[in-house]
Amino acid sequence: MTDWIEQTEDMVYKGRIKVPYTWWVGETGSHFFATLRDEKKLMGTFCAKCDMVFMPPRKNCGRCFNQQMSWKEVADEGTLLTYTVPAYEADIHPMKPPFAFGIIKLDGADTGLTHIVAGFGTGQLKTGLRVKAVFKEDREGHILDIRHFQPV
Amino acid sequence: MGKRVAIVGTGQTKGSSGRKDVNGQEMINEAVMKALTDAELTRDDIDAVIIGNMDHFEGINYVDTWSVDGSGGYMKPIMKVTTGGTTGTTVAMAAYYHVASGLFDKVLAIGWEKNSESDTTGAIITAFEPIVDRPTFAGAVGGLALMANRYMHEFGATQEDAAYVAVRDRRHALKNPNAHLQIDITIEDVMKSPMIAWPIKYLDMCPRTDAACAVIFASEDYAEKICPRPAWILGIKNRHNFTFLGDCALGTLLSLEDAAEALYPRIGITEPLKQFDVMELYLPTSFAGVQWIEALRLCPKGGGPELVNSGATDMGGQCPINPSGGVLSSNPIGATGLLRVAEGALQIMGRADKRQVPDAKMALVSGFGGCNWSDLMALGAKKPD
Amino acid sequence: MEEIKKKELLSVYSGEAEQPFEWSAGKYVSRFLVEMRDNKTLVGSKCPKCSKVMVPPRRVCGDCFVQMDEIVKLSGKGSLYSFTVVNFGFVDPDTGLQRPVPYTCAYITLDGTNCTYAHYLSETDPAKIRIGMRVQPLWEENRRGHLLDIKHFEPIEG
Amino acid sequence: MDKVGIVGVGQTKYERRKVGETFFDMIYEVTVKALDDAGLTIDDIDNVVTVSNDFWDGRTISSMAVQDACGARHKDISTVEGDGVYGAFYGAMRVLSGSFGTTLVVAHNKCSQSRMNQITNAMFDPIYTRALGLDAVTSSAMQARAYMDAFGVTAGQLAKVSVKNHRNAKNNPLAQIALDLTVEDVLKSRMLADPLHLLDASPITDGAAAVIWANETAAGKAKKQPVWLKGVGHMSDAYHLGDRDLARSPALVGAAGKAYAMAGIADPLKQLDVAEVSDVFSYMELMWYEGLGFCPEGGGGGLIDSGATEMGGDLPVNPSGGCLSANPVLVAGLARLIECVLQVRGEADARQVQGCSTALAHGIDGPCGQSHCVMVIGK
Repeated sequence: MTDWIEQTEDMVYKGRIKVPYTWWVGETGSHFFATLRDEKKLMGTFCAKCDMVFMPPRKNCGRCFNQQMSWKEVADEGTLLTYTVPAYEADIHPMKPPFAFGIIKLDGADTGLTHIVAGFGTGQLKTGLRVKAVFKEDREGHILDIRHFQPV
Repeated sequence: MGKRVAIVGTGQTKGSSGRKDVNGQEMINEAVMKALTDAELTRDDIDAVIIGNMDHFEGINYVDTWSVDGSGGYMKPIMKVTTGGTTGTTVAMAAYYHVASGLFDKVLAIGWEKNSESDTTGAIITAFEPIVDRPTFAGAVGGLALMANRYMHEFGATQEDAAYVAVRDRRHALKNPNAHLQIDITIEDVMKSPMIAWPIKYLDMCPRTDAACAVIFASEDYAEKICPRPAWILGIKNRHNFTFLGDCALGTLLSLEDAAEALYPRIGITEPLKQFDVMELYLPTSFAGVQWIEALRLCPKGGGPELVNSGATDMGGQCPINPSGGVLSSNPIGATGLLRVAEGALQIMGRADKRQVPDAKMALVSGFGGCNWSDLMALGAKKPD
Repeated sequence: MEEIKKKELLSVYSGEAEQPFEWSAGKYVSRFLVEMRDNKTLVGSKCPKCSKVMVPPRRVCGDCFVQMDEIVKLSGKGSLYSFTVVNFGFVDPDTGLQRPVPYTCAYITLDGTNCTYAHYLSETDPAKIRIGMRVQPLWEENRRGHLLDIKHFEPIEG
Repeated sequence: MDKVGIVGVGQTKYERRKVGETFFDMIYEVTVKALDDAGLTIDDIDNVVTVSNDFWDGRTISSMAVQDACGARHKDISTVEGDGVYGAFYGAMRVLSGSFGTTLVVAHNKCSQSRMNQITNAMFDPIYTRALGLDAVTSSAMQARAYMDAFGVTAGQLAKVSVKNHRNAKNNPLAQIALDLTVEDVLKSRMLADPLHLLDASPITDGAAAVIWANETAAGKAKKQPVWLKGVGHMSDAYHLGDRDLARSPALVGAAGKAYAMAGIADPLKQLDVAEVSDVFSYMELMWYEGLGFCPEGGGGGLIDSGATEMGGDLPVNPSGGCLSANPVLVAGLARLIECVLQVRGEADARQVQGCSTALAHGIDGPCGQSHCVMVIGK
């Protein structure tokens, strides 16, 4: 009775989920992106209770739920906490190799910012490397207004 | 045996067609802070966090881990549960079982959605089987229209019968400051509104809403210490029957009938209309408001229009339905079920302000979603035996 | 939070991003699609316990929790169980584009089955559509093993 | 805590691509297997918890695909979107609540149907991180680098995990990739994202799994001796990668601490007989050794060098072959738990750890093991 199961060809449906998303950045994030776009400055938020400057900024402190965060500008330069160089290409990558992903502790911040590192020489990448933001010319209020970080 | 469980605090953001001023985590945090304030607790008091939404409305995978800055889940147990439209009630049920298991005493349940961030119907269609169900399906509006049409065919109900519910729930919403839609409309307004999917007109349908809701559940060891009049969970049941849309009969909401039949005997309900003081039901269309109350045995099959038109379900009636204004006034999908639970709890706790049903002692709340699935939860002022 | 000087509210847009999938139909829906493509025939699966015939065919009877081994060929004709005429615009997630409206989404009880089957109906004027009316499929000439190998269902006499 | 135990388990074979099967087909297979294993029928199942992920499945209510396949009609049911260990935990809670005598927990995934890069990219915040293009591989590579730099762990030590687990898989007929490898083979395999090589990473896998929990009364009806839940804990770290110390796993320390306190475990290396931990990438197993207290912080490399976690060592880790030999995401956690059940029952055949009476299953959620769930089960 189940012979037909063996005999039936396996059909595969090639489809997709293509739904457009508009993510609202919110007042806090909008201030960060507008300042990045207009002044090439990176704004973190400071929790006085935890004595921590968060980058990217938070409206509330996720650790103590302090709702009274204050703005604090952090440097566009910092220290590489970790990194990796992808050895494969993928549609999701914003640029062609060679480039690295890195987590950068900007001077004045207590948390690391995840971003792209490029413009490095062979063997140059290492934890602790000093890197600096390279800004795009035409900035639109987006995380990739920082084109990438590169060694100082 | 398990612990008895009560709701001791609730928080919700005001419904909006687009919360551009906050991102998702920030909106979640607003609701959480309100719930903590309501319960006079802090983040430190919370033993576990449960959160849910529908992934493809905001396009975020692993919402439980993504949301910890807002939810308070940092260095705490977190879990994501999700079942579509029933997500909010699913979250509440998960919070109940967390506490009832005896493993957690104070648990925070969160439901949220920012429907402004995508195309709601497009995203809902992805819930269905991609090869056979998706090509012709028109999302929740389409599915609910099919059900409304079949119901009218089987029982002779009219569009005007349904319109009464559209008017009733919107009128109730006028007294709920958190309701998204605050509109005073007439049956004529509903009948004249644009036909979006026959027989559903614009004003027969719920809105798309951005909002979050948070509810705190506590064990019997803590509930009365936290809250002077906690809302005890008397019983919960759910039925998520069916995988394909075409398997569901549409003249009645079978899953709700099934859930009610399972729930009522467990908590001594024989005459639901009399025994419950208030109901807060997941009614996403006006037609659901006449049809689905039949599945809850508030009236005989086909008797929905008569019961609703009698005024028995209005504020001041025998058993007011949807004092909050219901889903027809706010529909942040992942939060919608939890908002029903929160409203039921507010009524029992006596915290429903201008929309308070006097001396509400027993409340029934429901969730709806998926493949015409149903969730039920009964809340009461009296601690269960 | 301290006062923010710019009250501009920004957003991030996903653009043309999409997620591709290769969904397996499984043996049951594969048979369903192949029969449509090769034989212009709709098939269902029959439960050995309760004898219900379900379409699309699937491996398990939900009521009985037993495997359904028998495939049943259907005439394709059926009766309209319910319908809606869709007027509002929305994005079809399979294309990323607006799905053309109006269209009629019909749930049809195919003869010999115990459930309903969703497809398009040719008529889009609700006044001309009647629940219970008889319908049959209009097959496409070029078929590829897809639900839309049937262009739509259309009303028939009797 | 009242007693709750596992009385039935079922798994599919784990394969690169089950082209002829749907989620529904796989869930039916494992449900029937778990029922047969327990000697129960679907009527003995009081409620169901399903585990699935909307992104991987390409369905925003992914659980809708499997209701009838797991016999859930006319039963209470819910869905956990997370690793299978969390789903199993929720299933156990529902029994402990007193509402149900039994819970069936099922999980499915067909990772072959979607693109891993895009699916895992979607776990990153769309405002600040997603556009950078990170996925599970590159984010984990950054964690591996941070871990190695912090404690001087070497690529060769990472490779030893791959060698061990792929070898263990040879004794597991359900595993997808069973290989005899050398450390050199791993280090010579294609670089994915430094320091992670292809053989440091788990494969793309299709599969499903099921377990049945029962309370003491309901367990009496089952043909298998229950394997009891002894302790359980879960906890999440911060979300943004830069908020965390990626070289350490404080959330795992917290989750394990809770599970151990419940189970009365003071010295896990001695008191546990088997551990099945989430080795989605080789380095993770070493990091989790530390978080689970099998060794001091920074001692993961030394522990693998000592051979203690090999078959025949003090505490064999991943006798099943782990995620490195089959990684149907989400299902993986349930597979870890099922291996523990088989080990405690003495049913693990060629990979049986002699005298196993207590075992630990572990699962992770979110980027770089942000959230952990630890479960201790035993006789």
